Amino acid sequence: MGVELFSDIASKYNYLGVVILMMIGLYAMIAKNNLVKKIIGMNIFQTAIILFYVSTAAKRGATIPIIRHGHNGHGHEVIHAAEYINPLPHVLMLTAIVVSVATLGVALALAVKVYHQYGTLEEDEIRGQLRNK
Amino acid sequence: MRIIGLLIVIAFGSLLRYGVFFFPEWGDPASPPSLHVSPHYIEEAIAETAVPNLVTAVLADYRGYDTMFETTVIFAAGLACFMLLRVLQRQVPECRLYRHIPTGITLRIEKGGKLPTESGSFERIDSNWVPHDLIIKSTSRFITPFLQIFALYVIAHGHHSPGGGFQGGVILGAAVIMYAISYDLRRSIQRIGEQATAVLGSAGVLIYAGTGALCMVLGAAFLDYGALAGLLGVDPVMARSHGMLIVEIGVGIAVSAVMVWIYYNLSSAGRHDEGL
Amino acid sequence: MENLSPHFPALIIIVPLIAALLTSAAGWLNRRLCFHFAALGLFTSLLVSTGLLASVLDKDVILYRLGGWPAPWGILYRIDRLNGLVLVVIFFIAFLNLIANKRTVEESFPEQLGGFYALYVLFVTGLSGMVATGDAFNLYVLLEISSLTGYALIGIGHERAPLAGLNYLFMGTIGASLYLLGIGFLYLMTGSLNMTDIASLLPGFYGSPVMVLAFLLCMTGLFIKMALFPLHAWLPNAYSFSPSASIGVIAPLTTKVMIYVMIRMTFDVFTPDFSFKMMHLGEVMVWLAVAAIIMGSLFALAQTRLKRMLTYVIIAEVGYMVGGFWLGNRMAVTGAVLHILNDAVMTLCIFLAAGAVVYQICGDDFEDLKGLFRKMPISMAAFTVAALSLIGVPPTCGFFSKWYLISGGIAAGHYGFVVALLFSSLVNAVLFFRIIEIGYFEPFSEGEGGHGVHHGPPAMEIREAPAGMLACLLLAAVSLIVLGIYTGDIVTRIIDLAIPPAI
Amino acid sequence: MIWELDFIILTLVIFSGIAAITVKDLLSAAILFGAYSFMMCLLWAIMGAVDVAFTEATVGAGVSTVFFVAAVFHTTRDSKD
Repeated sequence: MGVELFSDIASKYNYLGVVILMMIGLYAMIAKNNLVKKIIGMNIFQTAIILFYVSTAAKRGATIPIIRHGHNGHGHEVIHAAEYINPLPHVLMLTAIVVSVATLGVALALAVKVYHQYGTLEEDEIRGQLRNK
Repeated sequence: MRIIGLLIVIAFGSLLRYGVFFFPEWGDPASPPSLHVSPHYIEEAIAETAVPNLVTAVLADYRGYDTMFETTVIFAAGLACFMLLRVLQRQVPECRLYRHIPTGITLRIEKGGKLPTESGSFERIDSNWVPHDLIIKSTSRFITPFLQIFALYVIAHGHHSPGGGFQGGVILGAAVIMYAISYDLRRSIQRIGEQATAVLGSAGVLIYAGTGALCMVLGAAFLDYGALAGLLGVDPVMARSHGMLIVEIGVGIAVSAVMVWIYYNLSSAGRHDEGL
Repeated sequence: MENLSPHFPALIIIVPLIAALLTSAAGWLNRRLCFHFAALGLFTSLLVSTGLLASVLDKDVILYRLGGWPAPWGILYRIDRLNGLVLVVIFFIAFLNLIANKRTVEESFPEQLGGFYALYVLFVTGLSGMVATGDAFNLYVLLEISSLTGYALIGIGHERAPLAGLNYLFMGTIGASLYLLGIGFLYLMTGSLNMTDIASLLPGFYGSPVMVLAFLLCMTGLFIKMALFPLHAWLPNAYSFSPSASIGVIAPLTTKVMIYVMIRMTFDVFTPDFSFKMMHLGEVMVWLAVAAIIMGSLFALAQTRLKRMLTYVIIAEVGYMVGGFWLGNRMAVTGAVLHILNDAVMTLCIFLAAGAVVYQICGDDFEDLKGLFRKMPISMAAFTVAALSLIGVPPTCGFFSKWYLISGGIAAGHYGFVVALLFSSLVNAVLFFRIIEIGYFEPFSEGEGGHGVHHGPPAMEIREAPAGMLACLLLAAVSLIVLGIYTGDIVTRIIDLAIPPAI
Repeated sequence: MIWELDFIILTLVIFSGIAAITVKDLLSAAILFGAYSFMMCLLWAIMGAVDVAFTEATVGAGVSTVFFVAAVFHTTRDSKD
């Protein structure tokens, strides 16, 4: 059992890293009080998912997804799928990175606006101000 | 909150940890993602699109529709920051500060006052102005052209090497942002105005969507670049490659413009004054 | 028109997208064009989606290959009867609200017209794309478009709006990320992203815990986005502080489209067999929905401001649809689908009426509503129709979907759900009659004037909302009754055929 | 793919992530987040996702950090947690 568990961890440690990063990000989003910290946590959460997708693309014994000898028109050699890493998750994650930076921009804009309104970035202080009104 | 958060996180983490037991081994060439859809891309992309960088081929052609919306997301973020932060009610400030560049003397002009005649040698500054560092200024002046050329290279060479419209666009935008940081925001806005960034942002996405619509007008499906073959005077496979280049340029324009736009609004909290 | 018709599935998304881009550019060049571009884009899409619905009624399913690539490699659009109908509703609501709020937008954002309209149209683009797409990842991208623009549309409001927008952004991002993770799990097991393709590959993995996790992650993500009861915390503040023009489109559409996406995921990706028979989730979900209905109604009772009360009504309505759907019998699912349609139009009507009231009297405390029937008779008449529909009084459409839901609940033997529905109808009756009473029977807040208008100058003269707003409001109110009258046709010709026979 | 290298960098990623959310000064948090993004970019480069790594280097480590610094400049550096 112990050996099995160890080999399981050894062969999937990357996915475990994903889980840990997600927990860090989610914890920051739920438990942190500062809005900028929450935004950082949100980004960590998103990058963890990107890491997960990139991990699904990995293929032992394969190289980066750019075809060799591809520069002069159509390659004449037969291309084997096993030689190249799966490009599809990379494409998806390019999109996800873009989405995450877009979300970051909007979140920071909102945070700046909130700060101008309440003079603080701490959620409990803002809540206190709202209660006093 | 902290304890609730910890509990949720631990529950979530252990659920996922449990799922990981049943994942295929990491990097296994026989896992479903490596066997089902992707082999087609790897084996056929170069014959079907003449683009050796598979990521570019899939990004701009097979799943080009996603990429169009990816660009739209960035554009929407630019718009959102503009709508949220920009302060447009221009009330005339109490006083303005002008700095005479050769001597470093600061003039304080009260409301309604006019600048002295030689206004070319004055620059408008804010009350929290600090002198900019000479080393940073000259370094950024030295680097900027190389950065811009590299950005263009990344956009243009995305078919053969890592890169493409998005990465190149961000670098191009970063060059402007660097200029705005090392000098000041006002000067950067004088060169590339807010209006230019906003219009270029929508123009970039419009190039992408317009290319797709052009294919539709020519009778093929939306974004089916093969239809452009007659227009470009090449065979359908090369037309796909060229079509991708066109949309990558659109992406580059949109992304660089919007990055600068977001920076303008974020770094001055929408007031477009001196910035960082 | 003839040679364009095969491109309709793409056009419904492309036209508003291009319109949004032109609107934004026009905001810098000629501000007067903004509204026209936006309205033209949405109106064209409304026409196209109607045409699409007409053709899908004969053809069953229309597929469109974007980029010309076949299914698992390229992105596919898949229009069937159900999402054809939802698309028409989306564009109808978006167009009506745009016209109705022309004046309020011009007054609130005089210098940022282009930006506002562009965000508005992009929001609608994202929603309609989510409904039309047949690709699980494409859905995520479009989800993010509609969410990002939604955060901005909410955050530009006053008072607590930026804070509420930021909270919405945090919750929404967690929801979308969980959905993305769920899709990632599915991808890891099947290697595909196309919905139909995933569905055909999944039967081999029915026992796998990864699949169960994928299902749970996707659903949790969608539940956050649709504000199902324990995950609803972001909704009331976000909706009650945003400008009327944005809330008029966000409130009717966001939650309903997310419910449609949930239906789409369970039917087309996870297949009804797995979702209903193997997950044993139905019971839990229905009880969650019961909790949502009861809590939403109770919270609504406690409110003293009109818009805020309505947000809690929305939360209760989400419970109707989720509960009806997870009851899993034909009657209840029909009711849930029908309620998506009806509730969208009802919410539009009630928020337009509330928007008109807020626009005219600049406040929505119950105190401010006194004597409103005399001041704004037409708006309040429309408000009453919408209220009757939310309560579920016969000629209006709200009655019919509620009828289906209740019969479904009885057929499933789930009396808790039936009781919750009846309880919520009762609460709605109390809520809305209270407002109608305030508006009707307390005509004068100040003592002067005594008993009638003939004593000196009338204390209250008619101050109706602007004509455009009023016309749209009336149109929405009339369509509530029309929808009610044609319920039979909608059910037999569209919804019955759209629900898979396995249920 | 060299798994030893991958493992070391993954550990560094996790530690910089924890540091970014625990440090009190928001400017330091922004810079640590930049470091986190950069490590992540290295990790992806090792896993063969060159395009993703390139994008993360320009976006995550570059522009995002600038956005964070800009936002912190206009709000406050102090945070209680």
